[in-house]
Amino acid sequence: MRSRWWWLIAIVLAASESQAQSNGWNMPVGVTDVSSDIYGLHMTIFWICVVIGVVVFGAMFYSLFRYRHSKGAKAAHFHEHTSVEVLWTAIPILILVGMAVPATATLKNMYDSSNAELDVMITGQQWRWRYEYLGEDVAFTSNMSTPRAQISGEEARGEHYLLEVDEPLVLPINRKVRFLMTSDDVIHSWWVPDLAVKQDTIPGFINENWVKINEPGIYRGQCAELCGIDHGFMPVVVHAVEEEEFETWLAERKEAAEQEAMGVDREWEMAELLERGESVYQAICSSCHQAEGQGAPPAFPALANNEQLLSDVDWHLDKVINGVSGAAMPAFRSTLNPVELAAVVTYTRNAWGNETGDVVQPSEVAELIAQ
Amino acid sequence: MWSVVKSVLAALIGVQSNQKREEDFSSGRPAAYLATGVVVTLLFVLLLIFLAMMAAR
Amino acid sequence: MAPKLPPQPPLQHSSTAVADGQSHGHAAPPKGILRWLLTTNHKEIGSLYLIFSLTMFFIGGIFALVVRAELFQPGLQLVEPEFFNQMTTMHGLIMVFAAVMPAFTGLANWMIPLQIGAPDMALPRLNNFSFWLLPVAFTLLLSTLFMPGGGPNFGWTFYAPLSTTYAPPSTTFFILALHIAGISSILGAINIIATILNMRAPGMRLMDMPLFVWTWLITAFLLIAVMPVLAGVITMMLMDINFGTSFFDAAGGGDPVLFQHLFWFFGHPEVYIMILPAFGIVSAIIPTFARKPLFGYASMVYATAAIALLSFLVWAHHMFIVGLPLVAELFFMYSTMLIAVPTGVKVFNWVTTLFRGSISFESPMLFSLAFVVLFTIGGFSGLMLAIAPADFQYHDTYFVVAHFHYVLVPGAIFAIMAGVYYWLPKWTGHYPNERLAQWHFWFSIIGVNLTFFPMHFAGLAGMPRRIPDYALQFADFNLLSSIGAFFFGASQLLFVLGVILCIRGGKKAPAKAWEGAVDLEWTVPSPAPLHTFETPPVFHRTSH
Amino acid sequence: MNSQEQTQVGVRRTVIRTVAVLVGMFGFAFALVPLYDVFCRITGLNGKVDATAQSIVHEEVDESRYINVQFITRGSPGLPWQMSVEMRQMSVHPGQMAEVDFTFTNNSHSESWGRAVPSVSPSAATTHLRKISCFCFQEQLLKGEERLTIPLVFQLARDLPADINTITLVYTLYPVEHAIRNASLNSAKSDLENENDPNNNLSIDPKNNKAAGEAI
Repeated sequence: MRSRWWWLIAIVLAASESQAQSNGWNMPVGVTDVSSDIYGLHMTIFWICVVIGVVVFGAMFYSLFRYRHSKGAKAAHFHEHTSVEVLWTAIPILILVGMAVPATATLKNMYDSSNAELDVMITGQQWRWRYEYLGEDVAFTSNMSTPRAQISGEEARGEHYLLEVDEPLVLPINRKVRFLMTSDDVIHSWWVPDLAVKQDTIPGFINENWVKINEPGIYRGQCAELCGIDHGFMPVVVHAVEEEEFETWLAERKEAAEQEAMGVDREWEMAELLERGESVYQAICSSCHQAEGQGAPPAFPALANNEQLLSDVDWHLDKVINGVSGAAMPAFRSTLNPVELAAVVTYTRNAWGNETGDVVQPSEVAELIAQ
Repeated sequence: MWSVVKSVLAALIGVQSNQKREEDFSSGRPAAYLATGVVVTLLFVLLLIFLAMMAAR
Repeated sequence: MAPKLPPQPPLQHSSTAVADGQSHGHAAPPKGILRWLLTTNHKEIGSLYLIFSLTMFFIGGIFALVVRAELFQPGLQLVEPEFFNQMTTMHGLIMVFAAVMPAFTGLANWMIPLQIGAPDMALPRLNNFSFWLLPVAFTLLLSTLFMPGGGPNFGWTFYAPLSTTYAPPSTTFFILALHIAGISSILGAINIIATILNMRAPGMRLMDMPLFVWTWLITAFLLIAVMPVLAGVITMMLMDINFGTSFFDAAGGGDPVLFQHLFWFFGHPEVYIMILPAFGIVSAIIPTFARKPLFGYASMVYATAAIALLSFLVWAHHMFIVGLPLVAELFFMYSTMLIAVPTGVKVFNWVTTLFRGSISFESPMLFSLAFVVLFTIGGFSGLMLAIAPADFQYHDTYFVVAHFHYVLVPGAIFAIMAGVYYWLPKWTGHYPNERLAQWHFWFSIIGVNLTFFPMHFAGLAGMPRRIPDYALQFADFNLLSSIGAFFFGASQLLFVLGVILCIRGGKKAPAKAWEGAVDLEWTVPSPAPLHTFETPPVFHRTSH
Repeated sequence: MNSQEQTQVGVRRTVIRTVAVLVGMFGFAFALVPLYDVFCRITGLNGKVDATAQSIVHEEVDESRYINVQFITRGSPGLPWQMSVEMRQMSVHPGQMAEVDFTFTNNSHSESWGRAVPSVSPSAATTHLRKISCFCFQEQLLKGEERLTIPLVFQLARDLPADINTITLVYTLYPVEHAIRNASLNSAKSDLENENDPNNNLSIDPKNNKAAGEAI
């Protein structure tokens, strides 16, 4: 009975092997040389296991069937046979050596991140990814864009439910890209199955990995290391594009960053700030402080009707910009730009029954950050 | 001495005949086996480290 | 030690002196609850351990069902992510420290003195103490769920800094509970080692001991070696949280990766602590129902020792993606792959024991055979996980969840159940209802595979572990797993029913309850009287 | 009863031995912390850098190789400081001594303690990086709105593995908790002595240091 499981997977996986991309049953072949090497190792060791399984379970079920007590089988009394034992020790060792050789070669290749053409710094934050194109002045944060209403079931779920972000990481194909990975708070793990890159991001330490994508496309993954409440809602989306398209994109991003910086200098209307602030709040703050600012004490204090917050705008700004040491509140000084910071603070001070009427201008925030 | 080493190696891979085991357990020198075991384990670890370093070059 | 006997094949014992307990001037035990609180009798303490373990198995099981219910379909329906994380954490902690480990200790308490012909454990009062620490520890641990901020929510591996800087306030109690549970395991291990080394029946040498005793002896040494390391790790956590040290905090010059090294230096041998006694149980049952001596007894002992030794050299295979240097990755990959060799030897030995036997399929045998097959499948996925480059894809996915549940549920837990069905006649004097036990077996085997087999696919397809909600392509696998989990959970009620019925009555069992059974426990009457082997039996090694 | 007494003696001996092992293993767990540190420093595991100044080794500059050295600075919650670096990357030859200025700014109005924790990637390069002078060797005090520029002086060893051509140095600023500082009285004291003129202690003139290196 039980040995048929093996035939089942064998058939299923044989079927899956004929397709290049993951069909949702097996490890994806992926779109890098490393990922297809890993897929090859995976399938080799899998088939080795299947063969061993067939032999061992075959012998076992043959014995179970052939030597049934109910059919009057008489037990033999042998209980050792040194040469057989030596043989079945030696054969597995040979198989293992055979496996270790290609595995070692692949691993060495994965560890060689030299001669990269582009460096991207990936920073894990509860619960989003920050990407910086080193030396290019382009940096942004990537948040899950699946609406909370889809999670709670109030809205129909989209095709890429939980695997979609507001700003994907854009990478050129055919270029070796080096990732430098670290974290601002707890350990996260950046994973995209199609790229076969999974690496822990560790606070205070830097890890390296690299990728050279062969085909343009959109590749999705998730945080793989438990990192707190929203661990399940921290997707990674990589948009791999042709090299020229990447250059165009990069230039646009640089320009947009300058535009945004200019917005800092003008006077903003309260309504504008409230609108911007609400979207920032829902994307960034609501996972801890909750959608209605009610919080989840004691870990996550309420913002609605929080007296200390409402009475002291400087204190409020300081906490948002600089974070709270030793608590879950991160510093948003580098994650959000001055416009976003001003907007979210203004929104918080004027939502859910908080009626201070305070308006914080982006220019004030910019001054606080720069000083 | 050689028989001690052989027994320890046999233990390492987990194959031993009853007869040989009887000899070992009646030799009355558990310390010799323990010491050899420790040495063989250390050698084994060093061998693995050596292999890993060679492979990593 | 015993005088030297001429070399002869083992495993045929007879006992001349079987004490009939009750009459030997023991003070009447206290009545009611005090009797159980104060008992120093290995059989009663063994029963306490087993009852405690079964209770915790159901509590941990309910936590698992909360998890599976939430994962039944995409979206958040039943619980918040915060509570979900507490459930996964508690499920792991309870199952490891309160269900599997105490179950094995309970079996050891009951069976080791009976199998080596000792009147009791070497340190009976300590035995009582180490049991009663457990309810204290786990009441404390479970109470953290009701504390402000909730219970531990950082996974049973409690990686820093999620479990230190970012942990809920109840973490201090979690650490305390783990300390108490750890002390209990350590005391239990000391007791077992002292018993096995000093209290064997005259004539029984180490290499004459049944494999359950052998595997437990090695397990106890593992416990002595690694539980203090766990104690050290959680003490460092405690200091980081409450006394401003920074062992694991980069801000103060510490290193979060150090936590993982220390944890897995404990954690990997811990995994073997949960499986070695299972090897022992299965190695007793398979020869009994194949009516043929165990193939390669000496090899089995040596392989167990080899596995135990190797378990100290492989810890970083849990950390292949934390950014270890290449040399370290290679070292831990090679050493991990080597574990397949002694483990394979064990499986081959069991299969060869069946070959040309005379096999019958009572419930203990069914569970043991399922153990061999399904544990081996767990071993195969373990071998796949050992390949470091491939582990970059497997790591922290449901493939890993499938792997360790295959070695722990149809591995450790099936072996425990096999042991319970095997020894129930000895404990109660009645055979368990075989028809009920068979239903339990078939339901369990369907439930286990339905629950855990689809997890392989979910993991390979890219589903990370410990997430409360998942992308739509994982929906079918999770649906199957959830149905399987509830089916498996419900079918365990048959086990409880079977045990209760067996205690209350059933077909009377003779001293030697199974035709092919050979060890010393089958020489005392069924049910085993409260006091046995007060005069040590003389252990004979007769040839076939 | 003789055999029973014998058993009791045996049990006691076993218990004493196992308890000794227990105590040893508990101690071993704590011993692993410094051992791990030493191990990391020897092997460069984890990019952990030696937190003490090394002296320069006078060796011939290998002008055939250019190594790209990147500098990345990061802030952290709870410390209102900004850290910036004069240049994001520089090219150096193995054996060459290089210097780069880092600027620390305290944006708040009150003084606070901070510390820059270094990490190097790839980790294989760690043991080949000699830091002659670094702000990361100790905690620093910045008064409200104070700005401080401190150089990092370093040298790459000539035996840097051939396959390494880019080295990334990352510094993460962390606040120093006063509780920790008070616990380590000695270091606190020496820090206090330097309070008035951190420059004096921290920015060692590379030339002096070079001389010291030669003397050794």
